[in-house]
Amino acid sequence: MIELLKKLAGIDRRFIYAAVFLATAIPILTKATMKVEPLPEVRKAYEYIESLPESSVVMVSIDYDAASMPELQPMLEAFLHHSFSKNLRVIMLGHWPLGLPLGQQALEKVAGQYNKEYGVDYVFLGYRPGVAAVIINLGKDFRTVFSSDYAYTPIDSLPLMREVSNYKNVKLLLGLEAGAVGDAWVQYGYARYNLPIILGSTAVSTPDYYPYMQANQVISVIGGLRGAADYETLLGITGEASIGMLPQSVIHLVIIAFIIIGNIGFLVLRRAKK
Amino acid sequence: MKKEIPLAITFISGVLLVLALFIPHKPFGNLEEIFNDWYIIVSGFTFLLGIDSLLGYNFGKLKRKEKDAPYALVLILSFFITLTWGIVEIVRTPEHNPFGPTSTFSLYFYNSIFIPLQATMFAILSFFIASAAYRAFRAKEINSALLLVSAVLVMLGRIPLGQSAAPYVITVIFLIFAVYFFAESAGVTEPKIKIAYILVALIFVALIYPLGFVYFRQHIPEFADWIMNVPQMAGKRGIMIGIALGGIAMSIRIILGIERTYMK
Amino acid sequence: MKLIFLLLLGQITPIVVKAVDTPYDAGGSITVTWELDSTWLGKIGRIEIYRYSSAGVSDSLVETLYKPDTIYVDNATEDNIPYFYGVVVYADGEIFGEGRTTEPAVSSQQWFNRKRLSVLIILLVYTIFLMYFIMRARFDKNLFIRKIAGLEAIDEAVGRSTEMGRPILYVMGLGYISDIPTVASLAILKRVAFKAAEYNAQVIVPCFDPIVMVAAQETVREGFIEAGRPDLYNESDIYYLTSDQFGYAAGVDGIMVRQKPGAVFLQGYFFAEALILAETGHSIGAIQISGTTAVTQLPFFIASTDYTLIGEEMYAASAYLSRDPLSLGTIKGEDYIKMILAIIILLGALMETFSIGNHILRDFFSIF
Amino acid sequence: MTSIIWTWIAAFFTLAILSFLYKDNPLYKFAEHVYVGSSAAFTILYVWVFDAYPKLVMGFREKVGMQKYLLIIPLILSLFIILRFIKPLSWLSRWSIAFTVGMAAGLGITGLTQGFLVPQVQASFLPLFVQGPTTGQTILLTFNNIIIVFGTIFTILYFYFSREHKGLLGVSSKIGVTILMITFGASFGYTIMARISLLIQRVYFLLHNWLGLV
Repeated sequence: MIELLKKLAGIDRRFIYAAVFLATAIPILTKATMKVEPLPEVRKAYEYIESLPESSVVMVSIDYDAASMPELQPMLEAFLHHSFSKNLRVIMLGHWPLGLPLGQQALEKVAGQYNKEYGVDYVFLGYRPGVAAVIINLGKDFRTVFSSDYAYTPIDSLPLMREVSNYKNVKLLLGLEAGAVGDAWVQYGYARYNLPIILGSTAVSTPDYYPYMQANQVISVIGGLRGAADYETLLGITGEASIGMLPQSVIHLVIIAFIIIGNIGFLVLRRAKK
Repeated sequence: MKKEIPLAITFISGVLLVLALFIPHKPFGNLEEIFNDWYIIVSGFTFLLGIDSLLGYNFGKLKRKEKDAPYALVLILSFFITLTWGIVEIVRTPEHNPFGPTSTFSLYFYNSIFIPLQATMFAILSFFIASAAYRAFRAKEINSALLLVSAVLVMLGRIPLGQSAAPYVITVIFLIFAVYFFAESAGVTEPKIKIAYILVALIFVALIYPLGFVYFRQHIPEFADWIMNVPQMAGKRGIMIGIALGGIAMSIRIILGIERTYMK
Repeated sequence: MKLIFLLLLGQITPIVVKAVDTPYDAGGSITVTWELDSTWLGKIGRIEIYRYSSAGVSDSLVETLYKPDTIYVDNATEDNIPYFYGVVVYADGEIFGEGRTTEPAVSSQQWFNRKRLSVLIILLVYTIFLMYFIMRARFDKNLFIRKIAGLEAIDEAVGRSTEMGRPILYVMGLGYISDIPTVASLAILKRVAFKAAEYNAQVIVPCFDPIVMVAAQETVREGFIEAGRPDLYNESDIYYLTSDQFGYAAGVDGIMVRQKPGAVFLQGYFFAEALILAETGHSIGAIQISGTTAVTQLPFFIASTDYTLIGEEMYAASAYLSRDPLSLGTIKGEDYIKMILAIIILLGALMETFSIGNHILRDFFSIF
Repeated sequence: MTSIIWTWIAAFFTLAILSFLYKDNPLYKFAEHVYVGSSAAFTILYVWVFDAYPKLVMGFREKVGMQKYLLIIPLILSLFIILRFIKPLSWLSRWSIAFTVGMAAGLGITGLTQGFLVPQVQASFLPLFVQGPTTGQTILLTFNNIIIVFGTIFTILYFYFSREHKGLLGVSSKIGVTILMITFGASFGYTIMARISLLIQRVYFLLHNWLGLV
């Protein structure tokens, strides 16, 4: 018995790796989700989008890249599901050049599921350098920044864009933020043009954005994987984020279990040495 | 001369940037921006040195027919294929940008090779974080016990299942501590210390219910936030002030030419 | 002109508008302020700001605000030209209020940013302290520096690695040469190279940045020369890998598991790859000495490596290792400032507690 | 069809990297060398498209007067760096390095003072007694501020180098170490969640996009 307990202090790392892998894979395979009461700020964001009249124009900004994809991509997909199912029209652009292909992928995937037509129901503008300048100039006139979309189609040949001249025609901006672009959206988009903004952010940068919500400068902030899962719950879909919530909990508990086991072994070993 | 001129360059560029902080008047006002642009241009050119080194190293392996030679070839090939692919897309795409949405480079290379490699390498961290926690979080003495306990409590506070799991985790940890102190007391002859050990063990047992089942079951997320916002913040602030003082002193040593390992 | 005409009609509320040169800047900017009655707040639709350089020149719209702001910074002025400003407030599409400046505003550059006075004072005091102790160090050669465990262990790690017949791996992290921790890391690298040359051991330095690679090559060569073994120096042991964070981590992991270094040094600025490197280093059984000023990565180094230089300890390392009296002098100066700061923090807290001095200390330390 | 092939390629590289966890093997070695080689090329493309081209080429095209001619300085510094290839002139590369290091030192001083030192010290000026709405709140808020103020001071004193840690300094630096340990434990625990999100995403990719099991 004592010998067995001593062994607990030196478990092979591969055994730990296997446990972590299984703790991730099994909950995902079972597709089990956790009943979690959505955070009030996520509910507020959801209700704002719900309240938009049909065929309103909404805008989404891709301000992240592959490293923050696990948290923000599910948020983007949930937002697109929400928008297209309510027949809102979507304009996508972004400030992180390497993130745009990720945004485009999701846009085309979800638009395909709802049989939406490019140029009529959604538009992908792409990237232009200069964060603050882009945001300010869009508020004056979209055409000063984007004379054409990502594929060099003049934007006036796109039916959707013919109705959009500046932020006045846009009912919402969803900024998906892994860095500081969210500050620029608030400082220029909201402060100068009263653009209604919801920010979706990585767990790490969420605390930086909460003050904007408290000051009513943004409608709401959706934070991290938890926020994305809450949004999916409200939409009634089981996406990557909801599926991720159970493995999150399970792996944390598995790690705690290993810490405890290690200490049992360690303490037994230390007693035995004395 | 070979040494004096570089030292002078370091001194002048350093001092100018410090002055620029306090002088908005031209040409100081936008000096930081100008220097940054210069730095970006210079560092762009230094990649020639990098490529020379990387390819030279791997061509060397190939020439010497080392055991790893086939892999060196893989590296060289992937370098040139990627570079060529990117250049082709710079020329071909209307926006002259291989990372743009119409580029096959971003569509195939970036999405199906680069991202999986990068994201998986990043994801490996979750395995390593588990093995590091298992190995390093041992209650060797009071400080390492505190390290362990604060980590576990913050973990519990972060997850949705934390509140329901907290009472049991606390029970197990405290029972271990209690058993350990009981076992320790058996080996002690001095009656005062013996009683102290037993008392500590009893305190741990007594705390299980009020702390675990009453307080943490309800308040573990708040408690985790408290650890992050109060003691964690104090420690972090102390480290940062130290880093600032040390970094400024180091910078002054560099400007004055006292610290010059980088160019001997 | 339009404005004056409308004002003559007398249907609009006059607004007081003021324009001044934006203070402490590089010119080209004028700050315009105006007053809005609090009873209007709900009604205001937009505010238009006009600028006219002198009488006779027609006014031009410079900005439209869609919020009831009372300040606008015009960053597009030319210096030394007088400007006048007009502000028009619209409510429900109708002009509601209007006003213009009576005095011209001229933008200009300033020679000193007064808002940064406290930063200047703090820096000056600190520099004077350091200079004083550098001067003193010329005479007082026996400065005491407490033991720093991670640094004491360097020689031992190099020695043990050599005994096992294994190379030494030195990782400089993701910092560029323009990051101070990287320069600090070079100082430690020099000591490692010196010791390695004495023991006739190989030092491998895979690099993330080409300039850092060049600097590392120079440093290692210098270390070998100082140890009297320039013949052992091999430049191709210090090479460039890639400037992609995880590509670099993958490459260094490969080096670790294949070349099996006996000692691994992780010194410099690190991001998330820190733990990947440290855990792989542990799995091959190497002695690991880490050090970084990246606060977020310190916990992982503490958990996973044998010795860690925490933040400032890394900066002290170069002085500690070189034993150069001038460098040691700056450490002494740093310590005095540390003591003074501790007292200032306590003093500031007490002043806040008992509301003494009207936040004078807190205001001194505010930079905005 | 092409998309299926690319999904398989992505899955292959994912599994190849994961296989490293068991031990080093040819699959990992292959993926690692592909990664190092292609990412080196990737950074060069990135630097060209987003840094060098806009700053240098566009700079020469769009800037006027002094601004334009100033760009010759970084060009010369770049040339010096490349002179490392010519041994007799390689010492000139030190000039370029000297510039970047000088820049580091200058920015280090201003950045650290303004961004770290002054704001962090200022944030520590907290009242050591806070009147809350209830007695419990008063005790808690007061207790928090005391911990932050003294915790910061003791941690700073841990980094005191030029005196033996004995006596009063010994006690305070010991408390400093304790605070450091709590700090490290807490931020370790806090980070785990973000890391696991990454793993979940990879596993989801394998099970969903590749195998279609979920």
